[in-house]
Amino acid sequence: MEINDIQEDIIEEFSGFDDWMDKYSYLIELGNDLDGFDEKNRLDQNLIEGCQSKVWLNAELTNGKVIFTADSDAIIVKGIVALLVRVWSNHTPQEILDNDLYFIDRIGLKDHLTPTRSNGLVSMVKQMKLYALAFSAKN
Amino acid sequence: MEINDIQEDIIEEFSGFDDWMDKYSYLIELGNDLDGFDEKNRLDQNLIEGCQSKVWLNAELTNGKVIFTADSDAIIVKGIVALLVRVWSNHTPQEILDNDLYFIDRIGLKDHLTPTRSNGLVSMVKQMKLYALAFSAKN
Amino acid sequence: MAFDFEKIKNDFPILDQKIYNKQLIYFDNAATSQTPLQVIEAEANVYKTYNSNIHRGVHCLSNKCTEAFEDVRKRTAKFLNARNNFEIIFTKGATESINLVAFSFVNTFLNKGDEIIISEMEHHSNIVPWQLMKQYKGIALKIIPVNEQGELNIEAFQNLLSPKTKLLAITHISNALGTINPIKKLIDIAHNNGTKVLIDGAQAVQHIKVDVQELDCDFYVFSGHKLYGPTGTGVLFGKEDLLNSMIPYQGGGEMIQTVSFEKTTFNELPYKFEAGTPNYAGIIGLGAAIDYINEIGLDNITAYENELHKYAESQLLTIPGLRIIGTAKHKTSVTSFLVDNIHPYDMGMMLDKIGIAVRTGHHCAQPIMDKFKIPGTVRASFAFYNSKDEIDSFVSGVRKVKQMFA
Amino acid sequence: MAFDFEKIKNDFPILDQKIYNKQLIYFDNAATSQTPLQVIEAEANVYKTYNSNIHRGVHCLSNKCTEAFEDVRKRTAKFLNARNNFEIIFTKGATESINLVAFSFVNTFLNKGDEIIISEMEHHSNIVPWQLMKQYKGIALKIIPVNEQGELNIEAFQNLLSPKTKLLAITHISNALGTINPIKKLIDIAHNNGTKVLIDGAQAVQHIKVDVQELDCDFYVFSGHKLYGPTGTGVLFGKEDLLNSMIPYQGGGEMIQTVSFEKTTFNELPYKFEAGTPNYAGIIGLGAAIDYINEIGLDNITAYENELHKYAESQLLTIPGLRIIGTAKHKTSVTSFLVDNIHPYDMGMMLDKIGIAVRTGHHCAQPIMDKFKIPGTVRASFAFYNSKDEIDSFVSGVRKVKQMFA
Ligand SMILES: Cc1ncc(COP(=O)(O)O)c(C=O)c1O
Ligand SMILES: Cc1ncc(COP(=O)(O)O)c(C=O)c1O
Repeated sequence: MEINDIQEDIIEEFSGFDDWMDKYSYLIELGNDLDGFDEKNRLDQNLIEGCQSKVWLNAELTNGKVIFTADSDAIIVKGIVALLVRVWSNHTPQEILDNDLYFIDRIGLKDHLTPTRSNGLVSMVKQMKLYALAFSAKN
Repeated sequence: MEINDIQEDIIEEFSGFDDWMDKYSYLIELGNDLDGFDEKNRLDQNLIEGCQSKVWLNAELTNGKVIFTADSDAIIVKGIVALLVRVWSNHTPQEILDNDLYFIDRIGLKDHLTPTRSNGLVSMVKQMKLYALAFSAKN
Repeated sequence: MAFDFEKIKNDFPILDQKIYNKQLIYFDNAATSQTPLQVIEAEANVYKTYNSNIHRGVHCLSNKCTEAFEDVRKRTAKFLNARNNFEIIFTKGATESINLVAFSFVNTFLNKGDEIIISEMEHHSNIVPWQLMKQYKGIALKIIPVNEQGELNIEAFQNLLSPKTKLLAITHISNALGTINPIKKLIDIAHNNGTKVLIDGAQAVQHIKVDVQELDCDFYVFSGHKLYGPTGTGVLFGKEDLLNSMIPYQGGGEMIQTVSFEKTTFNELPYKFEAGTPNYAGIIGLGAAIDYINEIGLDNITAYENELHKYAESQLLTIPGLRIIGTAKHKTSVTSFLVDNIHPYDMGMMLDKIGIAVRTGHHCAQPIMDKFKIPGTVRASFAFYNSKDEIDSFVSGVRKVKQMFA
Repeated sequence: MAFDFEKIKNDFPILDQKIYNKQLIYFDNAATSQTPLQVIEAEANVYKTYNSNIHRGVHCLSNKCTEAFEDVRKRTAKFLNARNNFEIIFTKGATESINLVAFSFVNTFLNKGDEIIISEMEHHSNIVPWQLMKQYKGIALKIIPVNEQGELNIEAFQNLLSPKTKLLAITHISNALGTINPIKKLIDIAHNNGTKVLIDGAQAVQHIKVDVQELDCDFYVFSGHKLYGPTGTGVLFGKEDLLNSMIPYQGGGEMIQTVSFEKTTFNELPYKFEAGTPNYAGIIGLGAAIDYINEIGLDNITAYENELHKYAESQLLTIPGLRIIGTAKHKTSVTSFLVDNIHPYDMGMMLDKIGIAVRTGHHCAQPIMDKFKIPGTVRASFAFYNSKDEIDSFVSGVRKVKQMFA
């Protein structure tokens, strides 16, 4: 699936919620369901320390595609982390580099991705792009 | 004349002015008329340096009475200096120490004797009392 | 209750609003307190009627503004019961007040190897300035440990004292735990050792009466914005003889007597420590805040806030899995807590969505968080304009969030 | 005139008042400018609707307040044409901005014996901080002389430069004389010598367009209260690489990344230099001031003020015995003068009585007064809300006072 198709899917999924509670319940669910973060990757170099919460991010290039795995100690942050991984993981470095992340705004979670939030998410997005750049340079 | 009689005289004199200009013209006149400051007393130790204007104050004890002479580089300040000298000079140290200076308020010149004015007048009044204290201690 | 709650609510229009369609409940008072209309108007009134740069002006507005500003100094001195008005230095906040003392006191009185004592529960603003001086000046920093309840270990403090201990810098009330420290006792112990004392009152002056003469502290600092005053205002009280001996901090207009390239002489107190145009409009607002507090009565405030605080803790503790961080015997107005398996950030996020403003994280007190091995807490902090009803909504909010995470 | 004078007058209610029954004429703008309603309301609006301590808050008000504050940083960067938003550091005023650079730049880059150059026409705020560093750090201070007109001697400046000259700290526009210094030229000369440059823009940003990239200055400072903004606000622009290399100034909340008793790491720019809760309500007011200026257009302001200034000087010079202090070819908005045999204090006092607010004295620039062998001057300084009519009243006021002293 193309990246933007995934973004559209997510926007579609969130369009069904009419209040904050439903939306956050879903984020919590996504957070709880996110696994696949290998304990051996819980390294300092993979840690993005926000002032409020922590994010771990690991990236590998497999068959020309970037595989992101990630985790957070705060469950709502982890829910958003799950969405970011779902959107960008399993795509080529170039596809990631070219992509414009717009679903966050559209599902009303923009607040979580402002630089002043210091929950690690802004840095995570930056870091994902940097991985893509690094892998594309290698190719 | 008693100190407070002089204060009353001054209040009387000023009561005739109905506007600022008249009052200040009179102050300028008083300033211009003030002399008697001996050049040999224009010493650093007699200088009260306000941020805006300078005041020189000399005090001597003659026949048990304090003789103040003073000067200023700003004429309005000098006018007020003249009034202060007129009120307190030629009285005993004890009379000066016991006296409460109220004429300034009553003639509407209080503004000039606030600590923040830094024209040297507040320090001058303090200094006059200190001289009186020093002379009374000597006696 | 000795004061008029309805009137008070009207003085704080900000509190009467909806967040995501929910009535706002503001429990982030330890970060900043709200500002009554009286303060907002006092400050606006400066700009609307007599704004003019203070001191040294000969014209009418400048005199009026100077007098209003200097009058706040008198009222602040009275508020703290300082002996002299000129012992009150205006700064931009508690942090700057501490930095001023760190620089000027240390550079005047300390030599390499001399020691300063702080505690494990300090706010970063009472840690980092001393760490910087440690670096620049080679002084040593000693730390009073805190027990499981969040209380200072007084015995350990006594053991830290040495002939080299020149200063104890300690918080009156902990912003992260709510602990009220026995500062009178600490000051006496320190003074017996010839050690001067700075009290960080950023979390105290808004809650309890402070009398610097009775305490006999050498320095006392606080921030205006936590005392219902404007941002950008702060106070440093210092004893006359110390302030007189200390070298100046910042240089500039106001703090000098005469300037020449050969020789510059400094102004007398308090101006020596107030370089540059002060935040006079803000300080005049702070004066209105002090008047406001005086009118309600600090004793009334203390009594009412204690009641709120006790009620909040007792209600919160009915929630299974909730534990309060900081259980000192003497506490006030600040309640830090954690709920099993719920990250404080998640709790704060969700409470926000139901209109409740609390603070989460380390509260600029990382060392005490590290000590307790927690990433942070959820902190609810109360002011006299809060109510038991609000606490009820808050407690049921915490329950609701807990269920969502179950 | 390209702007709506009547509308502007309405924005400044303070100007519409009587002093001793005379219409106020406010010509003390170089000391502080008046504050338009838009600024007063922007600041009041913070307290009435979204006041909350900024950064790190997870709740709605805190986010709103943080965004409003950080947005002013962007608008300030744009106002000065800084390359990056994080090159804008908020301080409490120009004086603090200079003290920050004095401490952090000198302690990072200078060794004993290194030199800093200032000029004879500096404000005390750009003299004393360097004198303090001279004392603490053993650096040397060199002074660029000024000629009879009040212009810098550029040749003398070039001769002062040596391989040890690490910084030139100089005013953009003199507050005492009105001289506009050729700073682009000075910066180029300094840079050719490997010398960094700080520009004191306290008297410039409100009058002329400043572009820090075009100037290529290393630091640029100004005060909010002279730019129609609130007191207690100031700006330091610094180039990224310099700010990054420099050690921090004050320590406290906000300016750290992590704190422990073993190791504290500092935050990135701009926060590294913003210890403690900033004056965010004031800064949001400053943002409104910048918007206000942009709306009128700085070019329009410059043109109009130049006209006023020229008119004032030409009219004043019709008074016999009046001499203007500071007759540089490039001047703006500040007119300092003396009338034969009349002490500036007397002139100021009497003008006040007829409703005219001017400043008298040394204007915190004693060295240049000493140089000109005068006790001070009477200074009239103009803003865009002043008018030629007011200048006419002022000039006739000066005549009247002169007669009284005749
Ligand atoms: C105990 C304590 N000290 C110091 C400070 C610093 O105050 P400010 O940020 O207003 O300078 C705070 C504020 O959070 C505090 O709680
Ligand atoms: C040229 C100049 N520099 C610095 C300052 C100091 O500004 P502030 O007192 O706002 O810090 C002033 C203010 O008078 C000034 O005119």
